[in-house]
Amino acid sequence: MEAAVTRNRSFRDFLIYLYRAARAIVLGHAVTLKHLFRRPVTIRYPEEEYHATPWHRTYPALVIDEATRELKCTACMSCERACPPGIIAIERAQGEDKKTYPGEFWIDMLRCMECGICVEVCPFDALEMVPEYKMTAYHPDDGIFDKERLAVVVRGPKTPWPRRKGSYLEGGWPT
Amino acid sequence: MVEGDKAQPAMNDGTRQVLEAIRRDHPDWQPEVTRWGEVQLRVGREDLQAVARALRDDHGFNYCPSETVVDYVKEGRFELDVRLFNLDTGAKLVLKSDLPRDDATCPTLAGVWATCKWHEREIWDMFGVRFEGHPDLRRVFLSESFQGYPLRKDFVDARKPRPRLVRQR
Amino acid sequence: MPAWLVTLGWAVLKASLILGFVLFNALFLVWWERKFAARIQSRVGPQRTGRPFGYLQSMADVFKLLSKEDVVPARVDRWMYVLAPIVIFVPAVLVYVVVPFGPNLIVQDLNIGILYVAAVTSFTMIAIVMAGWAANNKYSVVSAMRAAAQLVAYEVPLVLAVIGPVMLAGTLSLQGIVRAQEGLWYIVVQPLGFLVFLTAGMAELNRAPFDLSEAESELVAGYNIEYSGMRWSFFFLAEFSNLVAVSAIATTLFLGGWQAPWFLPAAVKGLIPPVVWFLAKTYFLVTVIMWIRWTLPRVRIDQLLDFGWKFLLPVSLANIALTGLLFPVLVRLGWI
Amino acid sequence: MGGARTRPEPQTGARENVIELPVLAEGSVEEISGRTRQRARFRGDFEYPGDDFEGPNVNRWQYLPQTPPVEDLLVEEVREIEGNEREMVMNMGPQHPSTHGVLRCVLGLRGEAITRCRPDIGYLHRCHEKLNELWSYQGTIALSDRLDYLAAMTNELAFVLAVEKLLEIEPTERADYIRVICSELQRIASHLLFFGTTALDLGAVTPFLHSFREREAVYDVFEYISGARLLYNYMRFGGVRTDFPPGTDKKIREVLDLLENRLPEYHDLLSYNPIFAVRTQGVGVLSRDDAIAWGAAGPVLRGSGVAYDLRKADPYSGYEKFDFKVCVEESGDVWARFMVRMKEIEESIKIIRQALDGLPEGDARGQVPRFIKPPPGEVYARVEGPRGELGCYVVSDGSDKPYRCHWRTPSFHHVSLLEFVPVGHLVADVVAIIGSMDPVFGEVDK
Repeated sequence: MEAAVTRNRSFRDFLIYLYRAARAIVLGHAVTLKHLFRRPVTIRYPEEEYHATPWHRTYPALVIDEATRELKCTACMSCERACPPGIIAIERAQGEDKKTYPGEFWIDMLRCMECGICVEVCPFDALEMVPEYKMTAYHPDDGIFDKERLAVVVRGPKTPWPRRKGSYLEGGWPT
Repeated sequence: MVEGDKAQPAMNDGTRQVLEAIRRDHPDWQPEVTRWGEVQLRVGREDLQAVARALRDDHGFNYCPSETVVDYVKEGRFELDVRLFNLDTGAKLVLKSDLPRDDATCPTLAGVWATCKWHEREIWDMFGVRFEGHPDLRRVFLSESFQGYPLRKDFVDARKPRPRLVRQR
Repeated sequence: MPAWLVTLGWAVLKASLILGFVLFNALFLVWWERKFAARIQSRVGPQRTGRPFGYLQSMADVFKLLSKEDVVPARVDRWMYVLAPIVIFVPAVLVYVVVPFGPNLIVQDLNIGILYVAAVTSFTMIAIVMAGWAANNKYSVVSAMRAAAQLVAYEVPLVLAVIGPVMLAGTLSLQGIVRAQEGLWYIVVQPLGFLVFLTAGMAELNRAPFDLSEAESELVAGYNIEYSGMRWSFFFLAEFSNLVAVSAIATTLFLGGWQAPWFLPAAVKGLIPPVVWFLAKTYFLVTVIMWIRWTLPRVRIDQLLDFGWKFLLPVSLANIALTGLLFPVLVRLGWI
Repeated sequence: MGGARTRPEPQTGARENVIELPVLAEGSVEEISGRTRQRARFRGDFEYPGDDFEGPNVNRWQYLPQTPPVEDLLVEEVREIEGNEREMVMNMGPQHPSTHGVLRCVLGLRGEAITRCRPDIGYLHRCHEKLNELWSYQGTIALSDRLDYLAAMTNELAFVLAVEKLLEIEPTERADYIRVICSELQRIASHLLFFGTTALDLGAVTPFLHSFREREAVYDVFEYISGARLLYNYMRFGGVRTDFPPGTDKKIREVLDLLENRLPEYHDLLSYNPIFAVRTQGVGVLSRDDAIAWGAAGPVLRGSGVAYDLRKADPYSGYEKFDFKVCVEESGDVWARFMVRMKEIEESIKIIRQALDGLPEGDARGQVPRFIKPPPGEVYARVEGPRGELGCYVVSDGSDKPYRCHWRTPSFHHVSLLEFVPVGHLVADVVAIIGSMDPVFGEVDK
């Protein structure tokens, strides 16, 4: 572009080069000066929080049916089979009414790659990716989530993944 | 997966010209056309270098995006798969060669396309195919102390398995 | 009280004042540079320690550095390794002996003040070479070699740029040069000299775009790569101390030192004490140097030397010639 | 003077609506986690390396299984250099701020001049191709994100195109447009990162943070579209995972406007700076023939004067419908590669605008079963990623997992160029050259 190598040029070219170089440097400083008066874009985390989109995928959680206050999961093992890193472990249990439910449901969040495939394959909408990104722990074992840690109530609009064709607009959009 | 008239429209002009040129100049090469409109040549490994050189010099295949090996363990062979491309005409060509599994050696293509130097290092690293005449055949990803060639289908990791969550698939 | 005791008392008092000034400077400038850089980069910068502006951040850093383990790597040249931080720090403080903060606010107004400054600041090179060599690390050796070449190349234009004001003022004493600028600051008649001085001064300081000896993207941290804790912070202290020193000398030589701007009416001049003028100008220059640092990329060593020897040196020589030619004219005009 | 904040404004009420944690058990999250841990221990389900360590109670993570000592094959080379009195060996990396990850370059130095350079890679090797053989096709999409993690969309696209060819299905037209928009946004994001890291390698910190600020804006769009910021898992066989949420069009256009405003600032700040010019012009010259022979691709190839762009040369996903030009520079130096990328940002903006204008209605998700078993066969599909030709070679044996999956990753070949390009330059130029190759070690080491 403009700024060029100065070797083997006439003195006049050198002066032109000098002018261009000086102008470019001044322009660069003008940009930085302009930024002195711009607002920072930093989010100061504990005080201000980053609001991820409601359908942000952080980890798969077990959905509780609000009407019955029970997990929607029927322990059909679809997610366990589909999970690429194989970190979901379910122990199926059977209630008195012959309905199956997950006796244990473990997700090793230390290895979870947050792909959301478990949510996609779930035939009962019993898993949801939740945008809850505060998952720090003091011990690696805390990264293994069990049924109690995973259970959430999903209220209001659902996450937009279309389980079945055309379903996602029915829940309405959180705007 | 090879041949078929319905695949012909996918072939671009450069490839068509190359196909004609090869049929004209080298009647013994037996080019085929794949479903995706590429010319496919299957050559013996002893002819590999000569064919490659001819392709580069006479047919303008100056660009080699990919060279790899597939382990067909049941058939007892490795299949060398070299993808070639002509940057000027857009012709596409696949060079295939069968390497017996019990004698996994192959003449190097590093002298034809310089990029094969690293491709072949990767193949040596992962499949243990020794490329004869390669200038710098070292493992590229794994350390030299690694035992075995991990992408071979019969590779068994002798190390103690790392513990993980309950079920192994 | 015997006379020697009085002298000693004054000396100790002055020394501690300077040391205090240097330390305070470092604390303030670390914070200031961080805040300044942050705003240029659309960030916030320090904010937690000392809310809301993080003004206690440098204090926190001091405590952190003090509490760090004193690591001496196994294969270093121990004596040089230990001495280098001291060798770099002492001359950084010594410069302030001749800096005129005000009409009477100077430790010692040496009549060869400028020469003293040039001599003392060159010590930095020895310290950097010591540190680089002692650390027994290839990166730091390369860094030391770079620093040596760089300091030799830029010492010459620096001193030559100083000659302009000296010619105009007719004295080597810094106080004398300041007094000579009562009518007009020398930056007006010496713009070229000022630019050369600032550029060469930045190179002396190892500030970007000339921070080749600690180029973190190439040499990781250069000569202080193996230093940590308090030893490392001595390099840091010296860097900021030198930064203020160079700005102060530039202020003295070209911006009228503690003099108020010459065009202001006398009544206004009397309102603000000279030392405030001096510090304001100095910190303004410091900020400009920071501004340059956070704007420009780093040059390469051969380009740096090219620039020093083939551009700055001729320009500074031309500046001297120009000054000599213009001197009678300026005197005739009554500007000096 | 309030500059535009790139973060989206908080979605009011959204988060409160969606989840409530936790509800089955009483107690705080920490308490529940603690209980979980105790029960897990009791059940003996989980174990960690070092669990069986008997000794003082120190951090057990230190006691990972020891690997046998590594014999460094470069040792011979190093000895050879050190045998020469006037040369010095310098190990640049694998832990070095400017090697873009974990590249190790063994440099032979004479003074500061490079006499030889041996790139050594593999420090981030993750058995990617082996995992491809173990995971289902669906999981492999998610895994391919991890190759070039700065351009996850294009990785997915390469794999998806390959499998679609095997399945003999065509994506819907809307999905094609969405794919184009996503790949071009990804290209912008990746090139913005390149701009920043190149500036950082050359010692300018400010452009780095400026470009990351704009990159975050692009990632905000990705988060809005796909629910993730970096690794999207968005492409699907026959379409994409979800259609654009309402308002995506506006969001993307806002980002494009922002970029068009900020690009001149970048040029003022860095591109036209004389120091930047002398640091990059004539440095690391890669001749046209070398670039072709060594398999360089993308901006590195185009910087050497080869007008080769897969979007034109072998169009996929309907790129032939868009009007854009292939950016070429003749000089083949760091400057050329830099300028090619900066121009490509502008071209990408043009493509995205066209695609948004022409975005057809319809289904974005094809009617493809979730679990697929492609017929036996093999296919090589390639896309023009931000770093160049990204090829995916898939062999299917009719099962639900790829029989073999080979990735042709451009960065791998760009790293191989380091064997000869830096020779004769100075140490400071090596970082500029590495930066101009823009390797991503996720895809170099696979």
